[in-house]
Amino acid sequence: MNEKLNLKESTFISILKSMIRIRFFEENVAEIAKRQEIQCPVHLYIGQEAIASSICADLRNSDYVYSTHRSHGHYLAKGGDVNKIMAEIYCREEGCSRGRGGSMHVIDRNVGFMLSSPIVGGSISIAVGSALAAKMKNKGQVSVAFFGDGATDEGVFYESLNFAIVNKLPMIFVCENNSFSTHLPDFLRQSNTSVSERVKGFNINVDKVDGNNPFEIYKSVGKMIEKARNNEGPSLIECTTYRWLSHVGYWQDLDIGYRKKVDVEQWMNRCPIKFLANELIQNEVITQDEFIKLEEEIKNQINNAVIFAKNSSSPDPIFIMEGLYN
Amino acid sequence: MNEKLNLKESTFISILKSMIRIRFFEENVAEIAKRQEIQCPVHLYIGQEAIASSICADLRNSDYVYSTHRSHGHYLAKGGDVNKIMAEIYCREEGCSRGRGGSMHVIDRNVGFMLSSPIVGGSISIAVGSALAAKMKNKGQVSVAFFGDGATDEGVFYESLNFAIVNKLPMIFVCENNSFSTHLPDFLRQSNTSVSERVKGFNINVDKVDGNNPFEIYKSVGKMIEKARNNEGPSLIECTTYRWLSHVGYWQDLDIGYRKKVDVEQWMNRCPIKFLANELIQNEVITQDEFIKLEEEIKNQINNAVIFAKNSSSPDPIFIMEGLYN
Amino acid sequence: MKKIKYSAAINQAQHLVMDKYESVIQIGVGINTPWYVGQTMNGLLNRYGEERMIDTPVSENATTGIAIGAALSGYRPILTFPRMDFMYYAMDQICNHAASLNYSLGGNSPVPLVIRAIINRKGEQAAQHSQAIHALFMHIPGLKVVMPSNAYDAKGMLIAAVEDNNPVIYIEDRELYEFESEVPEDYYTVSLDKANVELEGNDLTIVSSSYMMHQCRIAVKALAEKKISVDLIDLRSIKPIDSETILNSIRKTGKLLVVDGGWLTGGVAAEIISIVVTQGMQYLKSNPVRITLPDLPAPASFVLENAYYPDNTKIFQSAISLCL
Amino acid sequence: MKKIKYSAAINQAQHLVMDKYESVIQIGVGINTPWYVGQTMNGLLNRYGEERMIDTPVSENATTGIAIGAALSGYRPILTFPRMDFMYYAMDQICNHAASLNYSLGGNSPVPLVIRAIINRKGEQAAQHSQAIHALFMHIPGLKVVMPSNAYDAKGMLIAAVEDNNPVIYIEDRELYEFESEVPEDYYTVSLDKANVELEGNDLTIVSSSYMMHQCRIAVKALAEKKISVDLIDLRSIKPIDSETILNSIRKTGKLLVVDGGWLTGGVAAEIISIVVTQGMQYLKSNPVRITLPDLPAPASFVLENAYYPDNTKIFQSAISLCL
Ligand SMILES: Cc1ncc(C[n+]2csc(CCOP(=O)(O)OP(=O)(O)O)c2C)c(N)n1
Ligand SMILES: Cc1ncc(C[n+]2csc(CCOP(=O)(O)OP(=O)(O)O)c2C)c(N)n1
Ligand SMILES: [Mg+2]
Ligand SMILES: [Mg+2]
Repeated sequence: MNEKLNLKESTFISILKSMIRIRFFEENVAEIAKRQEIQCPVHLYIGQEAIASSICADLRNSDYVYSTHRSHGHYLAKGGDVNKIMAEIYCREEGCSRGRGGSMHVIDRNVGFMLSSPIVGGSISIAVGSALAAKMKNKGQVSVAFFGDGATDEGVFYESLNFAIVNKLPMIFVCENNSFSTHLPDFLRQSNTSVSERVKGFNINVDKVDGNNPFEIYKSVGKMIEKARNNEGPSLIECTTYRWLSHVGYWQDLDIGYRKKVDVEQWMNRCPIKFLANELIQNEVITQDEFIKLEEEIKNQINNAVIFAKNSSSPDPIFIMEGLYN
Repeated sequence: MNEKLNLKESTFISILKSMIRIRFFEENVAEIAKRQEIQCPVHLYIGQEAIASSICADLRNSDYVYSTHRSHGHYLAKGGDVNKIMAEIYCREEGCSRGRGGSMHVIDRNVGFMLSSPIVGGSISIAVGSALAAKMKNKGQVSVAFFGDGATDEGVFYESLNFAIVNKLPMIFVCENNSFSTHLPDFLRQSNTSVSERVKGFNINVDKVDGNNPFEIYKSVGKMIEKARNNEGPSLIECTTYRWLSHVGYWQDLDIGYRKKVDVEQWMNRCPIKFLANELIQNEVITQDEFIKLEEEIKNQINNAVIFAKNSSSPDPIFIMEGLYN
Repeated sequence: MKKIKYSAAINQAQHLVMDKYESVIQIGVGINTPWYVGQTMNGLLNRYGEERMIDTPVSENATTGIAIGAALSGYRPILTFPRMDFMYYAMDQICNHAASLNYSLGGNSPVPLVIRAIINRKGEQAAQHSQAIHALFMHIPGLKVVMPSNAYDAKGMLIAAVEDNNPVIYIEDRELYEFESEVPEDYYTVSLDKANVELEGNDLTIVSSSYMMHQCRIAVKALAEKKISVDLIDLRSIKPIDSETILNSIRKTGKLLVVDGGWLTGGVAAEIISIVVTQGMQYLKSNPVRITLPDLPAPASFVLENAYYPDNTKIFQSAISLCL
Repeated sequence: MKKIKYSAAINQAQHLVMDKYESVIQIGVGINTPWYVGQTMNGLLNRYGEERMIDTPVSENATTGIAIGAALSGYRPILTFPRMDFMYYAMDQICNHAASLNYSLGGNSPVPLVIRAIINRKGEQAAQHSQAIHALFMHIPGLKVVMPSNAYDAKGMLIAAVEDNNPVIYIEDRELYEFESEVPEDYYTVSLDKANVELEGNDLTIVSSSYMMHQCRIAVKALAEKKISVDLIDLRSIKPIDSETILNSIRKTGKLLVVDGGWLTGGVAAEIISIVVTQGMQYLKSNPVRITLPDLPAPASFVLENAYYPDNTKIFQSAISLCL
């Protein structure tokens, strides 16, 4: 226990590791996309790493996690296999979905990462179904749905919310509010741009936190997880954040005119990794050297994942029908 | 202007007339359904007459109204042709929808009654489309969607609400909260049984009124209509009420066990027609004799409508395809 | 063997699977009231309680996703739509998710979900409350779609659907609920991919399913009196389709009449005919014929309904012309 | 005449109708960004402003209802779905409402709505971002469904669709956007219910539409070298289907190959074949053949995609076998 931070040290080292892993992973994916080594569209998570990493920090392998088109960060944070997701982005047979799904359809059931759906709002209700299952099994599992602010424009979000509350399900709704649905800013789409305020009338436990601050997120979701495990019903956490890159792909879409360079820069100054690393170093949880070593280790891991992916085989068209039925 | 009531007399006489017309109409439909003169399923409005009548009192023919499976009251209150809707319930060629639609698909575009949809939540977004049109035409029209508490369980309700607010449309959402979605009471379905409270976070002007009290409804919706006509955006009015008869059909489904006899009786004691008639008589807006005469007149009108409907012809199967395309 | 109603057979099947598998749960709008589902749910709520019999708000889209999520998490949900018309709200979950998840995720995420979809034809209920849209689901890869025509199959196929690891759209027609046939009391399954040659004959093959089978049976009796003997094939499953059984029959009779309760264009009848002529047109002695609904939303008036819904007379007449 | 791209033709059509009719408005997710709709919306926002170019939240269901409501209230909206896959969310409004409202309401409530539905095939986008589900809409009475294959038709049919008083599903394939053909600059319409005999020949009839027409054109050239002359029919509309044009061709060639970009079972190819054999099987000299996608969700890997999407080689080979 670090007294100044008043939080478990090991946890925050894990969160830091997770964030760095996601950052390097995504930077690598950006590289290979730029080099056109992959065709598969990729929605990168850079800038939002604190959210997945802090939310998943205390989740168990038996807990369920559901994700979206922007899936890589959630997958890695939940402990998904870095080789298998990299191979999937390359659409290879050794990929987590055998090359059938690509970046937007990833899975690692060993660690409770159930699926990602590229249909906006598509996985929220499915996550609630896992929460229903969890409640029936009564073994303290929780189900977590990650989704963006855009997904709250789909009616199914409200249906799902209502059902989870009425049935007091062990469900955590995690809204990553980066204020954009592709090119469209929140105020052009939403009557109340704060999701947590908008849904207060549903009588659900909500919190709104700085999505670039792992301490805030971790603390808030911790209470929610406890509530859920104690059969005290669902919660919604709204994490305000920003995506650094374009909606899809590796570039920094400043040319299209929907967002300003200064906004991006301001948010980049609020880099969640730098923030957490500084805090941990200043509070002597880790040293600068340890941090650098940690980065090296993870860099290696990601490089190896790329090698793994490239060495993986392409799916054999003879088996194209495999997996249609079970 | 009646001083005691502080409201326009003629308006409330009109509202009373409208309520009586709906009541007699529905009682007649119940009769013919009981006698199996019609096969078409009917969802009767008895008990809820104050809502449609008060909401529509100051609407113009150029204003749009949209309705649900429980359509008759809305249709008549907006000034729809009583003969044509009766003939439609009989599924006759002279019916407002030429016998193609029946009770749940009624229309009278001359008075701005656009359509009813038996799909729960099905007409709300369409109504918002008319509000969008109204805003673009900029002639002070408003669009009104009637719907039940059950319809707020459909996600499309929230999508529609959000769009109307973001675009500041001249739209009035009228939720008739009779606490039931067929057999299922609100508390088994909804995390917050008050619709107006549930949606407050959307930043919409809301009000909750006694749906059996025409004075309250009229006053509240009057302000909403004014706002809408002045381009000040949409509102939602929640009217608490109760349906006296079964969800569908003419009987009083007390046997099925989903509601108690005492509840029905209590609500019947709060009959909106008796209430308004008493108020108007006591405040000397009308006399008892005038009231009785009024009832007679309307009874006649309805009887004539039944005669009209029965004398109408059945659609000719030769023309069955007519109306498929326009 | 005891004769029981089609609706009772569905009820029996559900009692048996809920008894046998703790993992079977039920969910849907109105599943706990006879208003929506006739007698098919009798006794289930009392016996298995609200935890396993979840009557939902009208949130078809989320409810379907919830059923999928439960299916991915160890349960075998039965999701009921009291009318097929309401399924449009849930198409994203049915077609984008339930149908393709397992494939997109590499084959190890089975969705053992049964969707009971009920057709409500006639009764002056009009376009939005009368639809038979089974052909839409037939088009979606990853789904199985069955539509039993009698109590025996209704029971056996529902049990098989629950035991299957894939999403199965199980289609009932309310018009069938009162029809009786012999049904064993015990647990049995009927395969989800085999058509049934209900009657054998030599002059004509009639292929049909669900409620239209009932109309076909009447027509076939009348045809027998005219000395026309019919191979009457009950499809039972429209995805996958048992092509072999149909082609075998065509080889024998050389004539094909397809009777389907849905719309004409892009319907089941078109698919059956296509299968036959792409694989065995040489066996056909005359143009195949399809009897379906016209391409028209259901009208309300029963006078129009009578013109809209094809019946045994129409089948009889078509068969006669085909065999002349 | 100038050659322009398919996407430019759509763009031109939209400028012309928005210019001519104040009542034309546009609505949909992403209509004001080239990310979603390529170059098809160029200049429209600048010229007609946000009031007539409404970029919406991802609320496909409500947005469709809103477009219907505007259509009922004097406007002629064009509603765009940047991917057909997203239409599942809006099926209730498309199928339960837009399609049948006019009929259910007695015939005086036209819904002059155009739905631009864009197919995005290939690119390792996988099952939920690659669908071509035109066959689903073909099945729904009250809709018109068109899928132009070239820039000329794309422009003329979009204008005709906007002028039509019924809901028209106007299907584009992004693969076509870059293809050029000669297109007059002025305002013209192409009928929504006529197929186009793009090439005349005697040995074989090929019926196709949209992007698959492009593959057929390549195959037909190769076939010509093998002295096989093809009647190449571009369906253009799949609801209604121009049966007469197809049957006329079959009378001449006696052979039928249908090439469709959707799934096999219950698809457009089945319908075309059914129309031909129920009305004129006698003209066919051999079993008709269909080339479609297999009954499988789209895989991601481009290696699998190459096996999944049929191309001109497959068409060529099928045609050769048919004509041997
Ligand atoms: C049903 C549906 N409509 C539209 C899209 C296109 N689309 C992909 S991502 C996206 C925006 C999502 O925004 P948000 O949920 O906030 O997630 P973010 O991209 O910001 O992480 C849209 C509209 C889609 N994938 N699915
Ligand atoms: C999409 C859909 N699902 C289910 C139904 C069946 N249904 C008809 S009315 C109704 C309840 C509606 O309740 P509410 O909106 O409160 O209206 P009320 O009947 O109380 O007037 C239901 C579930 C339907 N018509 N449409
Ligand atoms: Mg966002
Ligand atoms: Mg209600």
